[in-house]
Amino acid sequence: MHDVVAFADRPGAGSAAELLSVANIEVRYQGTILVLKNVSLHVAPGEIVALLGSNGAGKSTTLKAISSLIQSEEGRVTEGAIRFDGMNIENDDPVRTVRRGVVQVMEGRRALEHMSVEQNLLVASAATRMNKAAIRRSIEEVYALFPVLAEFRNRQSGYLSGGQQQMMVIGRALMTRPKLLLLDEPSLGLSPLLVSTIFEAIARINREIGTAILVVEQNARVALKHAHRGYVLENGRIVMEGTRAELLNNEDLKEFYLGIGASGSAKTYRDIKHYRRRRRWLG
Amino acid sequence: MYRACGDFSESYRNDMRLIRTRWQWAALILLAVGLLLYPQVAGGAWTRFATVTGITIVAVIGLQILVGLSGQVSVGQSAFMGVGGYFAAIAAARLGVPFPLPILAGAVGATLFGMLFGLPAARIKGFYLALTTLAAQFIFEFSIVRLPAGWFGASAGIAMPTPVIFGTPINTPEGFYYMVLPFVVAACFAGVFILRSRLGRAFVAVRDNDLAAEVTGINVTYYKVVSFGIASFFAGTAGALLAYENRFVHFEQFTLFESIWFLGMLIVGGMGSILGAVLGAIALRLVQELLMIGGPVLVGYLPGARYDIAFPLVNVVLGTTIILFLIYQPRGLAHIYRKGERFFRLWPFPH
Amino acid sequence: AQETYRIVSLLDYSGPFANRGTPVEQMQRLLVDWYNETRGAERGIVLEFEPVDTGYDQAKTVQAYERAVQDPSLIGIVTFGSPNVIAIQNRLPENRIPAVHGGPAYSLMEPGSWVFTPLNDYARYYAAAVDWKLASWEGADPLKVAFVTFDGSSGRDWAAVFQTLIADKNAELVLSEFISPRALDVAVNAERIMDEDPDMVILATTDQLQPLILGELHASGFDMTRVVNSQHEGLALLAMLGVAPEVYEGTYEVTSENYVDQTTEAYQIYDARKDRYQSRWSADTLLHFPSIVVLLDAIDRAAEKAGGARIDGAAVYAELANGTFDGRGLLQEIKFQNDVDPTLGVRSVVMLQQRDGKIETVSDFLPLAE
Amino acid sequence: MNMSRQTDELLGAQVRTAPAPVLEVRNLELSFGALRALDDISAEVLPGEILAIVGPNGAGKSSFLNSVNGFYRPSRGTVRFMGQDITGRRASEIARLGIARTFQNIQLYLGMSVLDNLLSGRHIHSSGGVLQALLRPWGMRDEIRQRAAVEEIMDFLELQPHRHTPVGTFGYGIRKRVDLGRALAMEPKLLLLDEPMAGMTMDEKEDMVRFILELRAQRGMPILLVEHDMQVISEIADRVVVLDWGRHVATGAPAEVLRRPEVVRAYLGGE
Amino acid sequence: MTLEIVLRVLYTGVTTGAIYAAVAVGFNVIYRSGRVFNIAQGEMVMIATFMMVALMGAGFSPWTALVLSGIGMALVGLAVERLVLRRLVGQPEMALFMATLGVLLVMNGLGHILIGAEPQIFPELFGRDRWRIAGVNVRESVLVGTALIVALIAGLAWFFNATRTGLLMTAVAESHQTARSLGVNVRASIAVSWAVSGVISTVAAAVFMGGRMVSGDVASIAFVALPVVLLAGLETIGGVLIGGIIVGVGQAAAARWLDPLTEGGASLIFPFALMLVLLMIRPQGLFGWKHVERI
Ligand SMILES: Nc1ncnc2c1ncn2[C@@H]1O[C@H](COP(=O)(O)OP(=O)(O)OP(=O)(O)O)[C@@H](O)[C@H]1O
Ligand SMILES: Nc1ncnc2c1ncn2[C@@H]1O[C@H](COP(=O)(O)OP(=O)(O)OP(=O)(O)O)[C@@H](O)[C@H]1O
Ligand SMILES: [Mg+2]
Ligand SMILES: [Mg+2]
Repeated sequence: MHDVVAFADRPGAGSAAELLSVANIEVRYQGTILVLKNVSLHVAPGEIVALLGSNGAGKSTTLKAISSLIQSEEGRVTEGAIRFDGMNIENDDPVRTVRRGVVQVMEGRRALEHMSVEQNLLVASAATRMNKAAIRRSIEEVYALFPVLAEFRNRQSGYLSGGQQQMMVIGRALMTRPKLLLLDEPSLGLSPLLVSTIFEAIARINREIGTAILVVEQNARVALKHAHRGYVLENGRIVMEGTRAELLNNEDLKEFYLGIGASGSAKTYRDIKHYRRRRRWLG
Repeated sequence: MYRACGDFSESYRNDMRLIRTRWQWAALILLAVGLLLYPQVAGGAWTRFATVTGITIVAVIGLQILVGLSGQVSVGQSAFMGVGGYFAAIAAARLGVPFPLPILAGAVGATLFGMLFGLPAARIKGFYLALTTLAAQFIFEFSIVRLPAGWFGASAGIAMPTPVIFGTPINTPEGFYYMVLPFVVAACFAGVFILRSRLGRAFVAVRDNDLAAEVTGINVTYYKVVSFGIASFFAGTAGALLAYENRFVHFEQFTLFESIWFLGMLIVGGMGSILGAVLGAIALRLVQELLMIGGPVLVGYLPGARYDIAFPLVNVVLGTTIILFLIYQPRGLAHIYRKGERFFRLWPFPH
Repeated sequence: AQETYRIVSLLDYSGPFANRGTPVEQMQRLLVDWYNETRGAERGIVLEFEPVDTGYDQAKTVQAYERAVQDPSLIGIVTFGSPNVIAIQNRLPENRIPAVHGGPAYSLMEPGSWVFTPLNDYARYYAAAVDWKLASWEGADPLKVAFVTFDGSSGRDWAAVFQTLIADKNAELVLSEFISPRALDVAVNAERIMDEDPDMVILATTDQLQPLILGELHASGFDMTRVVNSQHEGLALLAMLGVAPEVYEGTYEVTSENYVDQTTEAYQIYDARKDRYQSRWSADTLLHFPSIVVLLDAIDRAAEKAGGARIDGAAVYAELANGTFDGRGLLQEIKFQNDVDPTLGVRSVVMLQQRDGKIETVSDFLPLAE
Repeated sequence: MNMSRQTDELLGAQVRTAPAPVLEVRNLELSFGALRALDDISAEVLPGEILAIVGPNGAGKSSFLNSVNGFYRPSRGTVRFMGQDITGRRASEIARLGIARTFQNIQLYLGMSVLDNLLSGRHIHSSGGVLQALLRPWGMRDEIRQRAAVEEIMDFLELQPHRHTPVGTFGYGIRKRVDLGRALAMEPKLLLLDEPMAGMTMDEKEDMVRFILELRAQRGMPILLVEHDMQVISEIADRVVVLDWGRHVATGAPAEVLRRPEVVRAYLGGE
Repeated sequence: MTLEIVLRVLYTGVTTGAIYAAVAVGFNVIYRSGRVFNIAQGEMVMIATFMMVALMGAGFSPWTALVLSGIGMALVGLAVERLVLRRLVGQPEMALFMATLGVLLVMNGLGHILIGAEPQIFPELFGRDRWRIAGVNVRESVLVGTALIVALIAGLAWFFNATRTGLLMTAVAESHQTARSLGVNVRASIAVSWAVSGVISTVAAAVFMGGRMVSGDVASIAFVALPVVLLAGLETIGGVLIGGIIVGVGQAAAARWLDPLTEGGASLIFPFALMLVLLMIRPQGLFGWKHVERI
């Protein structure tokens, strides 16, 4: 199942230097709970990679393993290696990881709710050691990307709407000047209009700043619309990987993630009463 | 919680039973006999030690229901105990009510006082609430001293009459031991029953997630107030017993420090378990007693050391114990006990 | 043959009066050692002295007491604060062990008590001070008295008794002021005192409050010769509490202890041994001087009567109940009457005054009210 | 309540043509400081109906649910449930009357097992305070009854394999199901679901849809559903209420309402 | 006459309120960073007191002693953080609170061991003059001390709200995990807060103790200051000054007008009563953070 996929979609990507490579990692919580088994993935510079998978598959854990944020939940990478920009970063200090250029936007829109929008952005500039003017410029860039934020810059962030908060936390992550942005379910609980807004912004970030992005997303349709490649994680293992085109044509993926029935037409929920769960890749 | 394999429960009824194996029965009977014979072998001071520890257990079980079960931290338990002591003293000394009714009076009086301090729980949460119970301590002292001397004896306190049970006056350490023991046993059972009842589940629900509790029909305010009430009922009972045992009530007996100790007992014993409350109370009282006895001896061996080093050491040791438990055994003695029990029950075939 | 007995001292190494624990213990040790070296040696008696912490706490006291009475050689107890007395006064007769209390007497001491109190009720001291002042009072109006104490059980006890004692005197109690022991600032209390313009201010507070209130009164230009300090925070202690001498220059102390007089046997005993102990000749330790000396005297007399046979607590009790004592000259004569009123210890007090930085005796012995 | 049921029966014929609403909300108004979260909102849920509420983030959907079940106290308007005015009552009281709900950011007892979480939903169907607790040996029968009810729900929601596992170790999907299970354990007469399918993959959504449809088919349970997935809404909702900025935009059949230009502009966007 | 009384009440209220605020801000600085309610704050004040007394006893000048024990207390704070609280990272807030109860007991015991038997008076570090201004007895040491506290708290408020480091520490106060994910060094932040709190307790001790008897009971200042902490709110810095002044003035007024009616004690209860009433209206205190609960 682990096909070697050529990056047909991406001109020039080829086997050029990889930005991030996760090689056969195993992750455990509290020393015992094994969550990821032999997971490998990679992200090339300037690439958007989607990580799909059902609930509890270990997607968030994967991201947190890369950013080392699992440490605060007593998690550790117990096998394998994570290399970023040629350095090993597994089980590193999360603060140092941010300095290296890997930043994670955690699921659930973690606004620093008693601080204003602008203060939220300022906090994130801490890791960069930028000077005042550079910080100012970064902030203006974020405002340019998300004009709503400029409007609410002095508003207490806890009272923003969900969509605005999502924009803020993405903008905040950009303040650390990342080379790799890890996004965990950016569309969670957002209205359809906002989901597309957010993903368009993600695409713009990738296009205009050149930031590589690894995004975990349940909404496979939107994710695959923007991603160059993708992985599917089930039960702590990578069960599928491929380019956008390959994934979009995969029968399993179509059925379980895109909601396209075997007949090729869109499935409807009305006729799933007698539906039985089945997952070919687990069989 | 931990059941040996092969010991399947056949039905829900079995699943919910408190005592499951013959060994547990045997151990229980052994414990009962031991408790009954204890004063015969212990001598006066250790018998009294057991009595006071028993009274402490009653108060700490109450606090366990409030803190461990309902999640409302209180530093007022000692004051609630004081209220119980005073109400019992008024009933016994002023109104001449015979034993054991003054104990009920103490418990009820403390319950009312405690529920009063549970009321702010409707709005105030977390540390804010925990520290408002501090006010209970100050208000208790303030009121006792300032109300007319004819009520609570003001600054002089109230002397307790000797309790008479079936015509026998109780005035020896042994007598008090046997007087207090049934209350301690009853408190343990009551604690376990409450823990496993609908009420107990509601408390835990309130502790773990008050939004969820409210939406499933649990009136969070009501249950918070009730748990304050229950905790103070236990405290009041303990206070009344202590009044009899000390033969005197005086507000200076019920200090903030005592409340802090009670919380320490919960930590060392284990949060949320009645066994934990019992073990924690015994452990800390024992440490205190041993240091009081051993401290001066120790000082004797240290050249140049003075007595005033020996006694504050109790607090140092206690504080250290609490911290060590929090770091290395946050689930307390109860957890250690259960692990040990499991080991021995399965021995020699641990799987 | 040598007989060994045990004396237990219940005192505070922790709690609010922790700072007094060691000096008191040291003074008690000094006296027990003095006894063992002198008359004890003659009679073949060795007294073991065991101090125990009770932390100003009844429950702790009871437990310490129960431990103490396990030892059959226990023949007497000395106590330190009111919680000690409260905790053990009902238990002593059952165990047939007498106790001698170091502090002042309180109204909560019950007739028939086995606790003997060489000092008297402080309220009577203050009333005696009022009498002394009245003796030279020439004002047309009654003497205006302000009573200032701390907000605690002892303070309230004194205030209540004091009020009844001066009711029929040519004096008017214009103010009873209770100050919280935790008060950060006593300016308002000092103001209230001065607002009443009293002819006499009785200050009976705590080690913490006394310096503050004296300082505040002095700073406001109050006539300090109207101030009478309690024996508890006596003139000799004030210096140690760090009060500048000019602040309390002219103030008085009403005391039952003749501590200025360095010719008493009590002082001689102390003076000869003071280098070996960490104690001092000052209000806090002297408070507990008579109790241990009275107990030692009673033990000695009981042993003398027994003529070499072993004695017990009851024998010591009999001596305490029937004999007379004087704390080796530190106090005037004491004849306990516990059956009638256990608060009656010493029967007279004396007025001292701070003059030019020195303490002087300014009155004869004044009798205390019954 | 009895009264209204009687009148319902008397008016049987009429009821069939225009059934009395289970929930009737009139002119609801709710403010947080200067912010008007709900502005004159009216809606009703008919027996056996799935009514969906949609709208952009911050439109006031959750606030609406919170006002119905008593977490928020509306400043104006009335909420009537089965003919009874429940405006401004305590949430726990409303729960007792038969309104259960789930939360958009799941509220569970994370330390407890699935079984205990569901059992907590049985609170209103059991009785007993301090005294019963102390007389425990005689209260066992009730406990057994509660267990039986809960086991049934676990079967229905396919939670049996997880019964003794603490909820805290589960991912989103199972938690949402446990949350639903707890609501069902209350045997409600009206179910409020706040974004029950957020953060789920297509195939987990299918499970959830299946449960909802079966609930309706088997028990005729009226459901008030807040959800952002338009496919789900258009396929299972009987009617849709659209909110925007606390204001009512439209009500009607999903196929019709979701095509209206103002809804598309404010909410759906051109996909 | 009445104006004079009002002035006196204000003077007493503001100066005692400042001391409360100084103790209270020690609680808040720690709470903000680590979500730890350090109930042993009073014991920190006590240890600071003894450190200064010991240093002055060893012949250091008062100001040197102040600076040295400021450093010493920062180390004590760091030690507590390092030895106890760092090992409890991730535990529920109540467990951390209980741990500080343990710290309280340990420090209380050590304090009593350190006190020694001699009663000692703590010198008035900030001048010994006394003036009578508009009928109010004013002490130089109190005035300077109050000014020092106001400056300290104002400085802290500025630090937390306007400087970059302060902003980072505020972020830590909001959420450890979020702050960490943005590259903020959470551990360092918490450690700094403990050190700062140690310094604060030194200043509080120096001002509070001036002219007072040194004893183990000093620690109880924390319990008296608690109403200020809760009234102002656990997360505020500058707010404690306002809270302190409200409580201080209220208490002084109670001492002036209520105490005679209750034979004292009303002024002791007053802060608690005020706190209870206020919390019933505003459960997060005057300036505390209100969690935005989106259900
Ligand atoms: N702190 C933790 N301790 C123990 N187990 C954990 C912890 N965090 C996650 N897990 C377990 O690890 C597994 C993977 O969790 P993870 O959060 O990575 O899943 P996910 O794919 O992101 O799911 P979701 O879509 O629900 O966010 C789950 O089974 C979960 O129960
Ligand atoms: N407890 C609260 N305090 C202050 N404002 C609140 C509170 N709850 C909701 N709001 C505000 O009310 C408005 C409506 O919020 P609500 O949560 O009802 O929206 P929603 O439609 O459920 O949005 P979403 O789809 O993001 O869940 C928002 O602007 C929100 O910020
Ligand atoms: Mg996840
Ligand atoms: Mg919502």
